[in-house]
Amino acid sequence: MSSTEQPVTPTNASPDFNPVPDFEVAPGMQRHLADARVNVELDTGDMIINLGPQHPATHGTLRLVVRLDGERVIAADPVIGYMHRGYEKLTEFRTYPQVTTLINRIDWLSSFANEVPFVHAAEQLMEIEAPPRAQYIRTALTELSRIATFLLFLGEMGLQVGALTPAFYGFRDREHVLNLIESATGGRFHPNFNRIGGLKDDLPWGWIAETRNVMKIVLDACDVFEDLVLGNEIFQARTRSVGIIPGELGASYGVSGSNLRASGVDWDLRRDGAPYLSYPELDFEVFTHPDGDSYARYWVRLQETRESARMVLQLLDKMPSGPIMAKVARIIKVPAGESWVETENPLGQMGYYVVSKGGTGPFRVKIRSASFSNVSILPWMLRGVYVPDVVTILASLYFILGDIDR
Amino acid sequence: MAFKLPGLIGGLGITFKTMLQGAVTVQYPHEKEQPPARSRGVIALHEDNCTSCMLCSRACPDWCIYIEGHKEERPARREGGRPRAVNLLDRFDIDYALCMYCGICVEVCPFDALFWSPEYEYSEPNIASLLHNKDRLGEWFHTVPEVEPLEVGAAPVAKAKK
Amino acid sequence: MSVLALEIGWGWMLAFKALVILLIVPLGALVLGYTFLLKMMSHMQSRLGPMDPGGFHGWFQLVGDGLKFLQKEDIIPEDADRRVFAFAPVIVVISTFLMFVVIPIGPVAIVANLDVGVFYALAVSSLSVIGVLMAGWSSANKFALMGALRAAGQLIAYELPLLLAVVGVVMQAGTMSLQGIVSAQQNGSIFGWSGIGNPFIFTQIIGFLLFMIAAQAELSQTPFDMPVAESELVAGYMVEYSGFRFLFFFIGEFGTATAFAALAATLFLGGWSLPGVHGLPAELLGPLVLFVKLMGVAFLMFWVRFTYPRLREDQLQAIAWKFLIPIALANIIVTAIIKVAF
Amino acid sequence: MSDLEVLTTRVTEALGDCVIEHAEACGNLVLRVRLDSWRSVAETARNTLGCNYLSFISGIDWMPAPTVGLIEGDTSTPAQPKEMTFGAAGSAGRFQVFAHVQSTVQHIGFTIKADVDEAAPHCDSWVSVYPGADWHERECWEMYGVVFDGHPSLRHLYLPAEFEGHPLRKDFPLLAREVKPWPGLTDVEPMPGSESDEETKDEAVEA
Repeated sequence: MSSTEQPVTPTNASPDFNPVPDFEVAPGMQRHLADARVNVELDTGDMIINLGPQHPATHGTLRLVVRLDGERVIAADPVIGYMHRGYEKLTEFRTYPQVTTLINRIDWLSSFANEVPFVHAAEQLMEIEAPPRAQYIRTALTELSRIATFLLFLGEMGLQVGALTPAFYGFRDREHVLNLIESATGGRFHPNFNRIGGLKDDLPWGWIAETRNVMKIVLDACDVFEDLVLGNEIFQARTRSVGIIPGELGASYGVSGSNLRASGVDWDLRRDGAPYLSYPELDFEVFTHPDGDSYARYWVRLQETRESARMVLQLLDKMPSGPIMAKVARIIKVPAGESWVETENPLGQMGYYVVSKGGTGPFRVKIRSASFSNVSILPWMLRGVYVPDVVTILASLYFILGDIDR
Repeated sequence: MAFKLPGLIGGLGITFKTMLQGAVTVQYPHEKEQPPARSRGVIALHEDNCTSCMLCSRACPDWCIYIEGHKEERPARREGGRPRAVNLLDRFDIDYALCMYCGICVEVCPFDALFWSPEYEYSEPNIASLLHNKDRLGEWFHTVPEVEPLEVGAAPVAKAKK
Repeated sequence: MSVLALEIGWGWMLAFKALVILLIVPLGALVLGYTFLLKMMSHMQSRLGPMDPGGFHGWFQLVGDGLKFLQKEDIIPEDADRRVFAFAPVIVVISTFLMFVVIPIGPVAIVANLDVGVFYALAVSSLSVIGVLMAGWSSANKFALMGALRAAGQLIAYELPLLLAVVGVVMQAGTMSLQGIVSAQQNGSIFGWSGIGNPFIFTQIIGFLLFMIAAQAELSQTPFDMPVAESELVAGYMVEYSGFRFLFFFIGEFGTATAFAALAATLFLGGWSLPGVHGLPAELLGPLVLFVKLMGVAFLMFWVRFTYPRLREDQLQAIAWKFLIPIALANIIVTAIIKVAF
Repeated sequence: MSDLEVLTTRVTEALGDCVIEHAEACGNLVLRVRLDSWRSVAETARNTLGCNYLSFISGIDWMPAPTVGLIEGDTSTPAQPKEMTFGAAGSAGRFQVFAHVQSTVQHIGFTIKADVDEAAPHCDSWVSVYPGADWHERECWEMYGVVFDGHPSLRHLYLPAEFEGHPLRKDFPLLAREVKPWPGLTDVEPMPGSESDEETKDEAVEA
């Protein structure tokens, strides 16, 4: 079924699989209460189990210390830091051009989108602006990296709830997008393509035509995922009303991006934030879903993938000609000052608070990464869910360990 | 019951269709993909152009380029001119175990001595072998592709660089 | 075989039969594993799977894997209950071997034509869960324990629909002997037309679907693979197993899949029989016919396995008790009414 | 009146005398508030100004790094001024905590800073106002040593429990830059662009 016409609220979601009692309790806690009554009689000892740091559901090195009663989670405590590389410290020992190399590795699935806010912050401090063509190319590549990230999510989520095949489709279709990014920037995962004041290079010959073709593939892939995963009743049973984030609570935890929009908060920095890149000139829709459950998060990301593909097509049509680099001194010195730039990255709000003291490198860079805050809501979300739901929730939150640990 | 057949049956249809379509993978050792010309595979050194000016080594965020050079007296170019001092390269090593493939060294080189090559087959069983010396780096030079044309609308290349 | 039996006597015959079964299980596991796990899944996922070992499409891959497993060090966790840990995979494999005892591959080619063949096969198949429980408990691993408990819960829920789904067939055939069920299908007719005999899949389509769903759960294949559940429990009860003990589990898994596919083919598709083929030709063609039917059924099983996501444990129980069992009961009642009416 | 000025008036009026100083930094409103009002500022920001979204809480150490730019001719580390200077909205001392709050409805946001004591940095916790402050404060505590009073469990977030020191303080050395000699130091060739540069290039082409 398509959720556009018939949004499912937590109380009427899939009654057969998740019997929801009538009385009002905090969302996500209904089953917990219902089971609690049974468990008074069948009291069993708790079991503490480590999900991670090596566990297939944690995308890397997230560790969840979970206290279980049977299959039900009583409390969960995420332990992070297994991949902490200290980028905030390292940036203080690097010059501005060197920093973009580092921040490529924060969220390695959408590296290009990581570079943009940092470069933008430096440009703000230097009071220069990249030429329009550079802005368009930046926007196109940002959206491409969003598509690449989300295509992987759309497949990966299937894998986490047990379907093997969608994951391969995700990788297969993402490959086309990565090829595009590689042919333009030279790096599949770590483009390092942004320069302060513009871009390293212009696009190679034939790139625009190739991108048009790939966008068709992407749109087809979205249809496949809609039929294969989203439309699958088992998938719906596994994700509906699992891991509900109430919008207001999510916001106060700092949950952002698609996760927050899936909770009905209509907030997209591309549209609502300080104008950046070419987004003000684009015509696009922001998708929200009222449920806030795992299904809603999948749905929102699926729609956003489609929307991003449409945005890339728009950008290609409007692509202006001209230079791609503003006039910048060869040795970059950024005047003293502070700058805060936030962008809507695939995973959520990515922000850099750059403090400069006028040198060739930043004095302090506060990296506000999306996954860090997205994951910080886990202890709240995981209370009272079943072990399989833990996996569903982790998958649907969609975090990158590099983005949590920095 | 929540089971409506279309979703489940539709999924089966997709996998069946894919099964008949054939694979998209490349059987690696038998066939190889050609990476795009811009692909940052390995750094090639054109030794004749290098003046051991240390710029790349200094710009490297990882400190993975090691250069040593010495000056040598050469006879004057013109009759009666003073003898010149020429920088000769003794050592030019890139430690690919440390390299982050950012390309800053290639960009910063003022004498066109460093190039990117899309070659990627140089994995080693021993981490120390990833330190490529100047001869090894020089071998990559013949794999450096031609500069490819730019997309419509690109500004004419104003910079003389590359 | 019947010709042979006259010449070589009873004792040798038994040995021969035992040898056949000993071969059939690993061979079945190999063939199913290669065809479906390696090749069909790969192609469904837009890739080719192993291509090099053995030359032709990597046919040797699984044999090579098996040999590799045999060479590996036998690792038993320190805290494990060693004897139980070592014995568990054997039980799983034994249950698979025992299932083949009653599956006929020709008019005479059957190890033991029991009068309660169906009952025996299904009863023996559930033995494997004891092995799984032993494996999970003795591993001294929480993931394994959870996987084993899930497997036990799943078995209890799905043994019933599995049996009930077969009852319709048994009623229609009037016998619980698998040989009897096959000949009932071979010699039956659909509304007087006996061109293809009377495979019970037509009259017992509901029973067939129920049997396939329940078999999927018995085999802990997706969408009911919670005991293994890679993304949750890593590998469930198998998590501590490696080397040849893991090989046993692998053979058990795919051997049981072969057995269930053969059972389904026998119960619903007429087994080894081709309509109108009797005597020696049937004896010779039988194994081949059964193999083709078995592969067809297995294709269905694995197709579902590679397409669907996994259900949750409580959802699985809900499906079994609220959905499959009532339908199975209704199916029995309808079959009974029709049987009496006609 | 620009949007930023409207926001500035609104915020400063709502916060009243909690604000010591406010400044604009690249289109972003930066406020310095009194340390004792740190909690109440958050409450006002959330309840009165409608900033329901917590972007981050972090700290900053204004001391110039003693290890940066020490070696003469070393361009590997970026040049920094040697004396302590402060950023937007000023600071009273070495350490500051700063946070960014936003509204998902009105699409506004601003940065709040507060000066904390250098010897024993203390600060009120925001966890009761923004539950998401939990991890940010744990991070800030381990990186800067700022103790957040009222935090439910101030323990290490990234680093192992027995870790000593506060890595993001400027006097904490970056070992990676100290144990290995800088490979760029071995030669002293003139830099391109300097007077002898052209000559060098000439020779290079010929060589």
